Amino acid sequence: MEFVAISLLNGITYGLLLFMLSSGLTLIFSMMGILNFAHASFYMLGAYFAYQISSWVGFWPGLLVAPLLVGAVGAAVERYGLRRAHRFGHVAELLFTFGLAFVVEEVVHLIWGKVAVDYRIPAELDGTLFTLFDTSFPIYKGFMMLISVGMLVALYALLTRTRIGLIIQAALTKPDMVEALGHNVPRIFMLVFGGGTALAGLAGVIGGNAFVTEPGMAAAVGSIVFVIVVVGGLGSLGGAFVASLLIGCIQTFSVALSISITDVFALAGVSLPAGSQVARLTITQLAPVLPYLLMVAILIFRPRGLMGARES
Amino acid sequence: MKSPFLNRLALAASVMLIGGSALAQVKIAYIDPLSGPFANVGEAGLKGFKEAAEILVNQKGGIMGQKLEINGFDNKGSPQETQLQLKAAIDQGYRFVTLGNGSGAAHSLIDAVNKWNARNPDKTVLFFNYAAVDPTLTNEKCSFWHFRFDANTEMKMEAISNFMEKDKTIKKLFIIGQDYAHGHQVAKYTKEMLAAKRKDIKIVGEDLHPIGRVKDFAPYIAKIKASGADTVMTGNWGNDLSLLIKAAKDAGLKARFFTYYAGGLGTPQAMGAAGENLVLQLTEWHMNVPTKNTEKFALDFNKKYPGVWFYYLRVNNMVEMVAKAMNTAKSTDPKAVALALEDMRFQNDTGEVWMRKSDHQAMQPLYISIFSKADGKTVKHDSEGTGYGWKTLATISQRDSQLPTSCIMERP
Amino acid sequence: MSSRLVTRSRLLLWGGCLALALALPLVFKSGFLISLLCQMGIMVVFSLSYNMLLGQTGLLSFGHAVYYGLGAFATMHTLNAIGKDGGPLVVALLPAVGACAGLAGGVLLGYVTTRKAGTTFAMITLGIGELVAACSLMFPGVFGGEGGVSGNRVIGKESFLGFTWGPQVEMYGLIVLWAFVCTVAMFALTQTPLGRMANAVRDNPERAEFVGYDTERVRLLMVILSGMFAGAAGGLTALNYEIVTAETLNAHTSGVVLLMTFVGGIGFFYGPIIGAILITVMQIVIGGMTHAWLLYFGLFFLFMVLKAPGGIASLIAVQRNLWNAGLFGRMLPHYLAMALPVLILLAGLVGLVELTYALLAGEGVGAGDTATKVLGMQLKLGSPAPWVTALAVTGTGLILTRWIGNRAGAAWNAALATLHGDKA
Amino acid sequence: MSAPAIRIKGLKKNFGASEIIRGVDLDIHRGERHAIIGPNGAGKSTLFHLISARLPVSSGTIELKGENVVGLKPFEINRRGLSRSFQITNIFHNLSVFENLRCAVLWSLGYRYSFWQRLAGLADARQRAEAVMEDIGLGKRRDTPAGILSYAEQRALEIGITIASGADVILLDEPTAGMSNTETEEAVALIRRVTEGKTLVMVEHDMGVVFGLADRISVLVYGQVIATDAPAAIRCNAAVQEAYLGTSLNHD
Repeated sequence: MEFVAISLLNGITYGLLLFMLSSGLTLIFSMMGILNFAHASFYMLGAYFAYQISSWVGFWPGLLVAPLLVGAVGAAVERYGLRRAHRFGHVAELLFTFGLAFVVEEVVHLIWGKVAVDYRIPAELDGTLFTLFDTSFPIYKGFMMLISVGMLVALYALLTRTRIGLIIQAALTKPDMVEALGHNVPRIFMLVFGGGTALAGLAGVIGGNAFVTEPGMAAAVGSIVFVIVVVGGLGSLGGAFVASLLIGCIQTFSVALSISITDVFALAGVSLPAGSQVARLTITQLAPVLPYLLMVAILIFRPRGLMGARES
Repeated sequence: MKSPFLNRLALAASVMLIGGSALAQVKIAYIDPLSGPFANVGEAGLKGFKEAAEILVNQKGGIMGQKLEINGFDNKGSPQETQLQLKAAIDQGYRFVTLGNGSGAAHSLIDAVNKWNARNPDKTVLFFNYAAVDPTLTNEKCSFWHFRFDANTEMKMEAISNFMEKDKTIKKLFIIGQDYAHGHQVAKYTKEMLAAKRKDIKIVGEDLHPIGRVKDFAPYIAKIKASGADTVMTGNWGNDLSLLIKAAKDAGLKARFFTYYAGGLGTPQAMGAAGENLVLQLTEWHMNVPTKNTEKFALDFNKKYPGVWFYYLRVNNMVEMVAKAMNTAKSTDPKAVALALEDMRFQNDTGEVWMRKSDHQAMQPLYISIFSKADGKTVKHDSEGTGYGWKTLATISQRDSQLPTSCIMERP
Repeated sequence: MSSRLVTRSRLLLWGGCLALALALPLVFKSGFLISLLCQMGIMVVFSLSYNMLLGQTGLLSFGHAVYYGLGAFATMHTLNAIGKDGGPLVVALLPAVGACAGLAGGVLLGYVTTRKAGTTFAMITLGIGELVAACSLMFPGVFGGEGGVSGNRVIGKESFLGFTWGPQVEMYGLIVLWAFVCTVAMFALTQTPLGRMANAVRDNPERAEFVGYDTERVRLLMVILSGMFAGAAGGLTALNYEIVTAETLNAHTSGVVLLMTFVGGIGFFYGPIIGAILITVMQIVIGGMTHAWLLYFGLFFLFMVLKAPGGIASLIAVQRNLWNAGLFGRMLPHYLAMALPVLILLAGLVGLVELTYALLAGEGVGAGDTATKVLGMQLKLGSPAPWVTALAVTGTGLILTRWIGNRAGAAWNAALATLHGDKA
Repeated sequence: MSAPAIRIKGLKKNFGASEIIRGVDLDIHRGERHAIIGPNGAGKSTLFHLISARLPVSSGTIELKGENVVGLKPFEINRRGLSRSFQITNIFHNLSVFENLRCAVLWSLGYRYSFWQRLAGLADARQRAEAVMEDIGLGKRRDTPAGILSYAEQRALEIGITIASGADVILLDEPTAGMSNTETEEAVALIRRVTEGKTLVMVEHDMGVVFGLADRISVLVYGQVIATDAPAAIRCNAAVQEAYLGTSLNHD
C-alpha cells in the first residue's frame, strides 16, 4: 500500500513533468502542423538562460525573463528560418528543425562550455513539502506540478476562451479566410511558434535545476517528448496530458515490478527457453523503453493517437 | 562529379603533410572524443596530458634530450573513427597512442593496434590505456602492445569489497546500474565477491536501467527504499549518477552510495549538496590525499584551466612511467619501451605503481573517500567549487586490489 | 532516350568511375587516406540506400541505421562463426550476409513502419530506432555490449588470387567492387516498374492507388530493398573495421546518413554519392582542424535546407542547364565576383567562432592560456585587437556580400528566366 | 445482357451526424455515357468517392460489373477495371508527361511491382503511353514535368492517366471545370474520342457538355437521385425543373 501510494505519486509527478515538456510542442503542432525537432533544444536554452539570469539577479526574475527570451529566439527562428523552409514543404521544415537542434547544442557548448553548470534550486523552494510514510516529498516537485497544471489550464483557456485563441484555431484550418478577414497569418504563426518555444523554455527553467543543466539535456529528453505527442495524438493538448500521465505511471510502476519477461509469458501460457537473454530481462529493465514500445503499438493500432483528430 | 572529391582529398593530403613534418620529438597521439557529447571529458584529459608532459617531463630534461609532445586526435567517441584516427596518427609518424574513454573505442583500438603490428612489424605501435576499465582488456583480450594505467572494474570492486568486508554497518545492499557491459560487470563482481567475503550481507535488490534514458530516478529510489537497503552499489557515471543521487536526496533516502565515478568531471557539481555524506567513491587519488607534489600540481592545474578540475593522477603516472621507460631503454622504439615498462616499479607520492608483466595492468594504491563538507582541515579542498570535497575513509594498498589474470600473452 | 541497358556513353561513365576509384590508391598511398577512401565507399552505398527512401519514395526515415547495424552484426557473427574453415573468397562474399540481414530487418520493421507515410512514418522510424538502439545494449550476447563484436577478416592460409584482405588497400579494392555492384544495382532499380512507381507514390500516393498500385506495398518493397543495400554497407563496415559496436545502429548514425543524403541532393541519383564523399571528408578534415566542426556542420546544413534544398547535385544540375543553354558564361563573372566577399565573410565568421571557442575551451592548450593560433597566427585572446579585427572582417564581408549579392542575384534570376523561357 | 457496369443500391454516407448521401439507387449500363448533375453540395463528388473507394461507405452496396466492391481498397477497384479522374488535378507532379502515363499503364499490363525488368525494355508500356499521349495531344510535351504544364494541359493529362490503363468503366469528376470555351470544346472532343466503347460516368456543371455528351442523365439533389433519364426527358421532367434545372437552364 505504502509503496503503491508513493509510486503513484512519483508517476503523477513524472507525468506532469513530461506534460510540461511536451505542451509547447503540442501547441506548435496543433496550430502550425510543424513537428519541431528542436523543441528540446529550446528547453535546454530555457535552462541555460535561467542559469545565467539567476546567477546575476536570482531565480525569480529568471523564471519570468528566461521563457520570454526563449520565446523571442523561437519567434526569430520562425521568422527567418522556418518560414523560408516552409516553402519547400514539410520535409524541409522537419529537416530545418533537425539541423537547428545540432546548432543550438553547439552554441551552448560555445557559450557555456561542455560541462554541467551549477544551476541550483532557490533556497525558498529547497526543502520538504510533506512526508508520506517517511518518504519525503520536496517542495520543488510540488512547484513543478503546480506550474504544469497551470500550463494546461492557461493553454486550454487561451485556445477556447479568448479571441486570439479562436483566431489561431481558425488560422490553422482556413489561413486564406483568416487572412482575408484582415489578420496577419504569418504573424500569428510566428507568435504561436514563439509561444510554444517559450513554454519549452519555462519547462527548462524549472527542469534545469531539478535535474542537471548540461549540453546533453536536450538530446536526453528529445525523443520522449515526441513519444508523448504521438501517443497523445498529434496536436491534441488533452491527449498530450493524458499520455504524459499514462507514460509517467507506466514507467514508474514497471520499475516497481520485479518480474521477468519469462513470468509475463508464463502468465500468457507461453514458456520461454530458460537462460536465453530475453528470458532474463525484467520489466524494470525495460521500463524506460516501454514508452517507445507503447508508441509503436499506438501507431500500428491507432495511428491517430489516444485523442488525436488528424491522422498524420 | 569526382572533382570536388579530388580537391577535398588534396586538401586532406596537405593537412597530413603539414602535420607530418615533425621535429625531433617523442610524440604520443591522444585519441579521444574532442567534439560531441563526451568532448568535455576528452578535452579535460588532453589538458591533463599536456600539462603533465610539460611539467613532469619536459621541464625535467625531457626524454634523452627530446621533448615529449602529446597531441589530440578527435575520434568523436566512435570505434570506427578511432581506427581512422589511428591511421592518421601512424601516417604522421606517431608510434605511441593513448585512449581512455569508452570501452568500445578501446576494444577497437586494441584490435587495430594488434593487427597493425602483426601486419607491419617494422612500424609497430604501442597503446597506453589511461581509463578504459573493461577487465577483458587485460584478461581474455590482453596484448603485449597494450598497457593499462587505471585499475580495472574487477580490481576496483575487489578494493571496494575489501572495504565492505570490514564495515559491519552494511547489512542490506542494493545494486543499481546502467544496462550495458560495465553495469553488468559491476553487478556480477559485487555479488561474487560479497558472497565470498561477507555472506551475511543480504542483496535486497538489483536493477538495471538503460543508459542515459532515465530522467526521473524517483521510482528506483522508491524501490530501494522499500527494500530497506542501507547501502547502494552503483557503477553509474555522468548524469545517470547525478540524477540518481539527486533523487535519493529528494526522497530522503538514508543509504550510502558506493560509486566508481562520483568524482568524474562535472559530477560533483551536478550532484552538489545532494551528495553530502551519501556518496563514496574509489579512486587512485583525490585532492585531500596528503601528497605534496601532486597537490601542488593539481592546484596549479585548476588555476590554469578554470572549469577543468584535475582528476587523473594516473595520467601523470603514465607520462612519467613512459618517460622513465624510454630513458631506461635509451630508445623510443615501441617494443623496447614496452619491455622497459614491463615489471616497472614507479614511486609517486601516494606510493608504488607496479606494471605487472603478465597482463600489463598497473597496480597502485587506491582510496575510498566520501563526499563531505569542506572544512579546511581533513577536507582541505572542495571539489569543483561546490563547497564539498572528498574525505578519505580508507586506503587500499596496492596488494589489496591485486587479482589473478587469465591473460595468455603473445609476445613478439 | 535509348532503350538499351548498356549504351556506350553509360558504359564509359560507369567504367570510368570504377577505374578511377580503383586507381585512387596509386595516388593516395598513405594509410590514413586509404582508410578514408574505404569509409567513403561504405558511406556511398549507405546513403544511396537511404535515398531510395527519402529521394525516391519520399519517406523521411530517422532510423535507417538499424538496417545498417543489423547487416554489420550479422556479417561479423558470420565471420566469427566461419572461423578457420573459410578463406578470402568467403570473406569477400560476406557483405551478402549483411544484405540478407538488412533485407530481413526490412521485412520485419517495414511491415510496421510503412502503414503510414509522411510525418507518421518519420515518427515511427524514430521510435523504432530508439527501441532497437536501447535494446542493443541490453543483449550483450548478440551486440557485444559496450566493447562490440570484433573479428579478423584474414582467415585461412590460402589467398584468393593473391588477396588475403589483410592490407587496407586490398580491403579498399573489395569495398570499391561491392560499392560498384550495389550502385549499379540501385541505379538499375530506379529504371524498373517498382522504381518508377516509388516516384509516383512519392509524388502522389492517392493517384498511385487509383492507377492500381497498393502504396503500402510499394513502400514496403522499397524499405526492404533499401534495408538490403544498407545491410550490405553494414557488412562492408564490419569487414573494414573488424569491429561492430552498438553505435552502428543508433540515432547518430541515422542522422549522419540523413545529412549526407540531403546535402548531396535527394533529387538526383548521384546526389548521395557527392554527399557521402563530401561529408566524410568534412567530418575528418574539418574535424581534424577545429573542434568547432559540429557547429560549422550544423550551420552548413541549415544553409543548405534554406538556400539549396535540392542539395549540391541540384546546384550542379542548374549549372549544367545554364551551360547547355549557353548562359553559363554570363553567370561566371558574377560567381567570381561573389567569391571574394563570401570568402571574406566566411573568414570573419570562422575567426569569431574560433576566437570564442579558444577563449572558452582554452583550445591552444600548452604554451600560454591566453595566446592561441587562429588562421595560423598567434593571437592574444585577452586583448581586443583580434576581436575587433574579426568583427571588422565579418562586417566588411557582410556588406560586400549584400552589395554584390544583390547584383549577382538579379543576374541569376534573369538567367533562370531566360532558361525557363527557352524551355517553355 | 450481363450485369450493369455499376449498380448502386441503398447507398448512404454520413459524416458524423450529417447525412450527405441519403439512399442512392442507380444503374449505369455498360457502354453508356452517363452524367450526374445536381446543385452544389448535392453529393456528386462524394458519390464518386464512394464508388471509387476513396471514402468508406456507411451502408448500401455498390456492384461493379456484378461484383460487390464495398470495402475494397481503391487499387483493388481500379484493378477490376474502374478508373477515375479528380476534380482537383491529381497527377504526378515531378514526373514527366510520358512517365505519368507510363505509370498509369504498368499495372494493367501486368508489370506489377517488378524490380527485375527495365522500364525502357517494356515496349508495350511505352507504346501504350505514347498512344495515349498523342490521343490527349501532349505529344510535344513528352519530357516536360507535369507540374509545370498549363492548367488545360494538366486536365488533359488527368484524363489521359484515367483512361491509360484501358479500364472499361471511367469516372470523370468535372473534367472541364475552369476551362475556357475553346478548351472545353477540345476537352469534350477528347472525352468523346477516348471513351469510345467504354462506360463513362461524369460529374459536370457545364450543361452544354452534359447535354452534348451524355446518353443518360441522373439528377442528384440532397443526396438522392430524383430522376434518371435521357437528356430530352430530363429537360421536361417537372421534378427536376422544380428542384434544380428551372433556374439554371433558363439562365443559360
